[in-house]
Amino acid sequence: MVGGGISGLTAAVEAAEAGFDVLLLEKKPGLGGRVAQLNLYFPKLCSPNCGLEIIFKRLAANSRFRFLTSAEVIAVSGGEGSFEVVVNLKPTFVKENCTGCGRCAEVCPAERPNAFNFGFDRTKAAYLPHRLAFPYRYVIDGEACRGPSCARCTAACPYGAIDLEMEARTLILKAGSVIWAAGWEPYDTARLGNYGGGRYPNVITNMVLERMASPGGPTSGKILRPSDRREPASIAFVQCAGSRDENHLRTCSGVCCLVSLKQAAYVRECCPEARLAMFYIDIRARGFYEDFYARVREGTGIELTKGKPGEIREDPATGNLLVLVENQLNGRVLEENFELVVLAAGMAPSALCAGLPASARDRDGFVSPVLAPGFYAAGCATRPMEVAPAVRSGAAAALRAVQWLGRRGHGR
Amino acid sequence: MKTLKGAGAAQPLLYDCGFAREIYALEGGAQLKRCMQCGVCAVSCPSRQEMDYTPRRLFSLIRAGRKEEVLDANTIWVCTSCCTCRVRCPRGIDILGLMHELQFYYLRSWFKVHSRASFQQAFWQELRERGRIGEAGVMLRCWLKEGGLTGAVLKSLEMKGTGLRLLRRGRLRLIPPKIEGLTGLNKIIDKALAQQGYAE
Amino acid sequence: MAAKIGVYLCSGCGIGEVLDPAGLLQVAEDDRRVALVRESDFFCGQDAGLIQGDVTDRVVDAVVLAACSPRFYVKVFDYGPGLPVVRVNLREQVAWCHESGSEDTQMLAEDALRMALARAGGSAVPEPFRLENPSRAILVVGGGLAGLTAALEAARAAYRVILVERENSLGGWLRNVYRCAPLRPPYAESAENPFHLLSREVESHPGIVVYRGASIERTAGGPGQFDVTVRQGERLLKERVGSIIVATGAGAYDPAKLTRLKNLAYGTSPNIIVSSKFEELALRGGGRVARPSDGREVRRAAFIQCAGSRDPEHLPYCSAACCVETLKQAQYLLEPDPDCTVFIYYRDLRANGQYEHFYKKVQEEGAVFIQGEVVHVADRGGSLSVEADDLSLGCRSRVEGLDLVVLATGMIPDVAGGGPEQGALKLDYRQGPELPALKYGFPDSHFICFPYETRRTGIYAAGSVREPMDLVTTLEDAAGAALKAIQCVEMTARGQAVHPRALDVSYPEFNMSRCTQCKRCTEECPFGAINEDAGSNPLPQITRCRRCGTCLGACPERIVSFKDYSVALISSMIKAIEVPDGDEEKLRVLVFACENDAYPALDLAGAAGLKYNAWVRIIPLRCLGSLNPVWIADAMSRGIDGVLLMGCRQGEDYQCHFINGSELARTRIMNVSETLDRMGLEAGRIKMVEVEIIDYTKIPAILDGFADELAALGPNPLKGF
Amino acid sequence: MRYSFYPGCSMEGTAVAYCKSLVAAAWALGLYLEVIPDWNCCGATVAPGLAGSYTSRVLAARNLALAASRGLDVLVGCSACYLALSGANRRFQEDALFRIRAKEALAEGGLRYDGNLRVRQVLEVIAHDVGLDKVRERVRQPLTGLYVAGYVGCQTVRAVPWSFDDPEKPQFLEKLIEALGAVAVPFPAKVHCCGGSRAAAAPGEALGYVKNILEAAESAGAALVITPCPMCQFNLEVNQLRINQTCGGSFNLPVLFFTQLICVAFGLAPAAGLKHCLVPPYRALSRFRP
Repeated sequence: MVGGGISGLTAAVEAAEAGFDVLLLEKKPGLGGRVAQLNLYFPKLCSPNCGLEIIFKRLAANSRFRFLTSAEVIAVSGGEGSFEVVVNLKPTFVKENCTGCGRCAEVCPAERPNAFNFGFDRTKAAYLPHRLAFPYRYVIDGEACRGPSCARCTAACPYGAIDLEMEARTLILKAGSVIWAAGWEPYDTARLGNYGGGRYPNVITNMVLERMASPGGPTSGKILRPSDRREPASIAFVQCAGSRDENHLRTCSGVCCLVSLKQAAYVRECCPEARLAMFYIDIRARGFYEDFYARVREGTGIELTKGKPGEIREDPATGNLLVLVENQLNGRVLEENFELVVLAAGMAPSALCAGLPASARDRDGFVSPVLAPGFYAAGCATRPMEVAPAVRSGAAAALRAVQWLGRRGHGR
Repeated sequence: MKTLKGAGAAQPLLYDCGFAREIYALEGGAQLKRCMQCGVCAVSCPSRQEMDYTPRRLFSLIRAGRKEEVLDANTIWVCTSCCTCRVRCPRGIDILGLMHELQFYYLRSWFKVHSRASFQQAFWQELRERGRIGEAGVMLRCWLKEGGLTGAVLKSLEMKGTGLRLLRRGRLRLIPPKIEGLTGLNKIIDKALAQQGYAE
Repeated sequence: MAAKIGVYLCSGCGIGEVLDPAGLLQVAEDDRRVALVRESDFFCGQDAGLIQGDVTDRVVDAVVLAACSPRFYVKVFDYGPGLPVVRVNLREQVAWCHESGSEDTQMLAEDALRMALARAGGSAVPEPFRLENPSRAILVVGGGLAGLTAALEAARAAYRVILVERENSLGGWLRNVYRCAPLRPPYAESAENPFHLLSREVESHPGIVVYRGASIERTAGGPGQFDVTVRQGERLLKERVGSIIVATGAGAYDPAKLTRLKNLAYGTSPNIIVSSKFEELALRGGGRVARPSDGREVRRAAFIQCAGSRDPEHLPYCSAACCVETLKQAQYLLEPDPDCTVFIYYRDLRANGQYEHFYKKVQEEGAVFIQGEVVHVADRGGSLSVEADDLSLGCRSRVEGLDLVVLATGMIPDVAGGGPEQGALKLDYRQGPELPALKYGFPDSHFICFPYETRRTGIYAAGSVREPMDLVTTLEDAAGAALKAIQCVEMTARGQAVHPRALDVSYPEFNMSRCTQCKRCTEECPFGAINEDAGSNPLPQITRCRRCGTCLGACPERIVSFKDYSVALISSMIKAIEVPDGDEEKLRVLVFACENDAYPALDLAGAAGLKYNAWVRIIPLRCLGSLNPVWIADAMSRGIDGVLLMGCRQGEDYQCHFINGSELARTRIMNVSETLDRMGLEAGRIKMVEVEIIDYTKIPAILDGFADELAALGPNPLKGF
Repeated sequence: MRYSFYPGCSMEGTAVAYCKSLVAAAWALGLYLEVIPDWNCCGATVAPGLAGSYTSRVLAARNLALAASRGLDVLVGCSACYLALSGANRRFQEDALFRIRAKEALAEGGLRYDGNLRVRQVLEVIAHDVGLDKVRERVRQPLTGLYVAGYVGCQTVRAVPWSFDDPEKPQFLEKLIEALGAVAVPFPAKVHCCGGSRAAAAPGEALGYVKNILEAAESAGAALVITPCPMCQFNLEVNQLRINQTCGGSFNLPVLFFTQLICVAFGLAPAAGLKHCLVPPYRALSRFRP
């Protein structure tokens, strides 16, 4: 299993419970992937941690499941029944016998921007990936750490779990089949110059808003404008920020409409007076999500405007943003002022790994669910999707991966 | 912003795809089919305040076959060729190219000179006659077209200051040279025009 | 029952700095079941061998480990099936969230240890429930795209599959479909209908038995031993299977009801048709579409989206696939003849994901997309017209001279094949013959995180029977369901529970001699695991059981017990709590915490260093649905001042992994409150809150708030009795 | 490094200073330019409306055909020319049908082109082929303390988006200003349209565009404006005077080609063609003249 996000975890847990040995490789120091960063799921407005907790619980008890974190796959070779996977283990400077007591972070003098919160706050160089981290184990950021000359953490750790001399290692693993679930990256909105992405502090992405709204996030769940840490009186959600765009992501990301509606719903809870507006081309609330759309539309008083904003301008004095958009209903060009703009940044496929031939990718950078006999892909690596289909895609890939083993009587 | 004829009135606007097909057949015209009416172009245009219809609206009118409204609108003439719409169009439509193509369509099918086109026509004449453009020559031709001889004289007088300044600073060549291969160039142009099914 | 308990006191991760180990040691030594006590600050690492050694040497037959939360180091402290391990959560729920060195904190830790000892002492070792000859075969109901795919995928993993299809030939909906929307990258070209190939592969697969023209007469038993009676014509066939995939697909919205949408004029002209009819025409004409009235080839057509969908009067939901299906149908006309004129009226064009490419392709082929609401459709002498409030033009618009108008109708669930009333499974279950529905007749599940888990164990829904879905999604959905079915037969064969208590081998046992036939267990089981005999005696079907313990909570006679989870066991834990006498101003609050959400939330509060009062005593429950009201009575009579229930969110967006645990608990405590009232105790001593994991920041407010409420009520008058 | 050079018509007229300074600056940076012999007008953004985009592209392609045999990249200074030539070239390379037809048309004039050349903008060449380090090295007269607004205009960065810079928020010109030792003032109007050829067709209507840009440059504290586009330079400079005349403005903001500024910084002021300026830049540049 390459990737410890929701589809990878699902594939792992389902295959392990079906009786097959699973080894999961995750590039980051913790499992959970992108969903671990989310505040709430749509349409139930429930926390992703509820589902993750059950998955972790099932995996923690399952002797057929093993995993490596900070492990990046650099090559996959061989074929069904005899794959060889080359894995690069990045040094985390903390050994597996870390108990998660946190002494290292208490004494650590160095800091790093917290990538989990998109740099909106800082952690010590020795840090827990996040509150619900699985494994519950500290890691040390090699770039921020002052190295063996400091070593305060080594002295503080009662368990001898810190090894500042740890080096990268390369492993070669054998597998009967491989599932590729490398997931997605939020589209880099700095490329959306006309929206001021990456330039105007109060133009943020939907993922940043998720972190902000999360009780464990950088603002402890408060929605605050980055420029002045003030609660915004008006928020605009700009859809298709990079999606459905020949110049950026050619595909629709499938989820952003619902993400924005969801965000409108929870923002309404904490900012009851704020003006909420959403600018869109089509509201793609397919299936039963239509109910959710109707509920949010009626329950939040969000102003829905059909029209893709052409430009967002900042008033440098106030940090407020002028959104320029043609309202398709009356053809008028609106120039509306907002205190915060949330760009619904689309889903870009994760960066190419050496393990996968470039030819495996389609024009959008996604891969086919069946790459070769024994080599399958799942989740957002195959196409943009929300959590539920990613879970199903994970289960589907797990089935394909165990077919060869099943025919040989494994798992009984 | 113009209001549509018939808009809000009892008579609904009737779709007629013939005109759209003519436009689709223009060079690059088929791109217009891809428009998903998002309106980015409308906001991005620096001339949007002067436009009768935004490009988005214009395209929907073309699709509906509203030839008269489309060609009457100033939209295609106030385009500054700034490329902003083209860079931003999420469907990758060369909107700027379409505007030029619509100008071309207008001039060749309407058989009349649009007052807004005199500059273009002057430019083209100069190009055909010399192979290169001299700013002074083009402007003079343009003014001649717009206002006849008197107009041209008046306009030149009005612009005298600028012109003299430019001349003084060595930035105005009154009689630019002809290129050597002018005949060849014109042959190429004639052929290309013929290929487009259009001869001057 | 354990007689030689080993107690392992960890002082690591700050525990040793907060608590006095002597006190804990004393508690352990006071318990005569304790065989030995060991201390370390590193049982999870360096000293892990100590416990293992004691276990191997059979010095202990149960382990009580007072260290971190049971959520960690599960595998490190796993000594095999015969040896119970009870964890005392001293790290997250004591040391990290209470004052260091305080008397209250120490009392809390000691009570926690006492409760754990009671638990370890009262637990027996569960023996897995193994069927004698479990079936590993998989039944697939429905031979459409989802059913065929599921059958084939399961068979490829070497599982025997029985496929039952109502019609005489396979293919389902796709049999009447000409071509399919794109199935693979670049998602711009329509695909050949895959059903011919699939059905041929299914029919020729040696591992798949296909019953065509057949339906299910009765499904009895449970996972590993479903006894299915299949009717094929006059023949009745018996099959035993291990698990079931329901893939009966969806049907089209009833066109007759469309006639109520007057503006669409359905039924007034033969040339105003629904999309399935259009598909039939295309199939019959090999791609050429002839109009029904006169057989003339269609050259101008309009497609109208959301005919009945996204309409509170008809189908409030969106049917997910129609927009893309319409794109495909427009192509039928445009591809062979680019001069055809096609108008597509839509509200939001829902070509999600990579279908955006297909949308663009059909645009390029010349379809005219009109966003807006259709005002009316009319047929004047064979020439149709459509009038709409046209959003892109900003006014009313009209299209005339159309040959055909196609209405894109939505999907409705087709659980039965012939409509929901007919039934597909005919389950011989006390709680009804079909999969319980959540909304709109589609089967209920945790559709975000655990979409396959229906409310009937071992029966998995796949494809558009569960929700409207497109073909690409269906293909994956079916493969995933096949894995779940395989997993279920394997886990059942091992005697393990399936999701969410996967791997659990305990199961409920019924002491039938004391049963009063009150039927509460059979009614309340969320998974329909308990049938009844003619005399209303419960007939538990263990392989259907998810081990939530709802039956245990429901039974007033306390006849339901798991080996390691029973009414008596939890009661003994409650009794292990030392309640100070009434004159001391120390409240005691008993917290029943759902182990899935509330318990981790309490852990997180500790990990975040949040502080709350040390009067709480926490007992995790498998589910609040397993709460037996007796425990509340026990607590009250012990002098405990209040009981707090922490459970999951209820209602339409419920989060309970066992469907309705919190709801059941709420009903039960309402009944208890009346009893309390009679006893002269305030109803306010019992409270229920909904807590999600992420609500951990609210934990102190909840617990301290409840303590304040109790303080206002004064001490439990029963204290000291 | 050698390039075929396409000057374009303005470089013979209103933008003569661009031509002079470009050649001098290029030479100093080791770029050797060979003017395409007998080049013709590219058609700019005007010919397409009159003769159709197809004909217009063919006529632009004549220049590429003239340069084809040398196989060198075609360097273009004028943004409108760059738009026209790169557009025509792209068609040659990507559109088979266009290529066949256009070759036919070119053959009428005895010419042939297969799409083998690259069309390059001067700034792009400086960014990719030269590099700012080399520019920095070559500076003899650092423009310390000179506040410059880098007006990029439209077509330079938008003709071929992302070829060397972000089409929405270009940075390169500012980096170049800094490389010359000057201060690039924050200039939000740097990609706002100057009105383009509308300034010629309908002069009155175009004044507004220019006014906003000039005001933005002034309020940013710029002592002068530089641009890579002849049309922008012309509009900004000439209309500045017209605004002063007709609307009572008091703008006095020199508008130079960026190559002129390079020449000054390189100590090649005589070659910068400053004498062609209508708004004299001498006061702003007085400190930097040898």
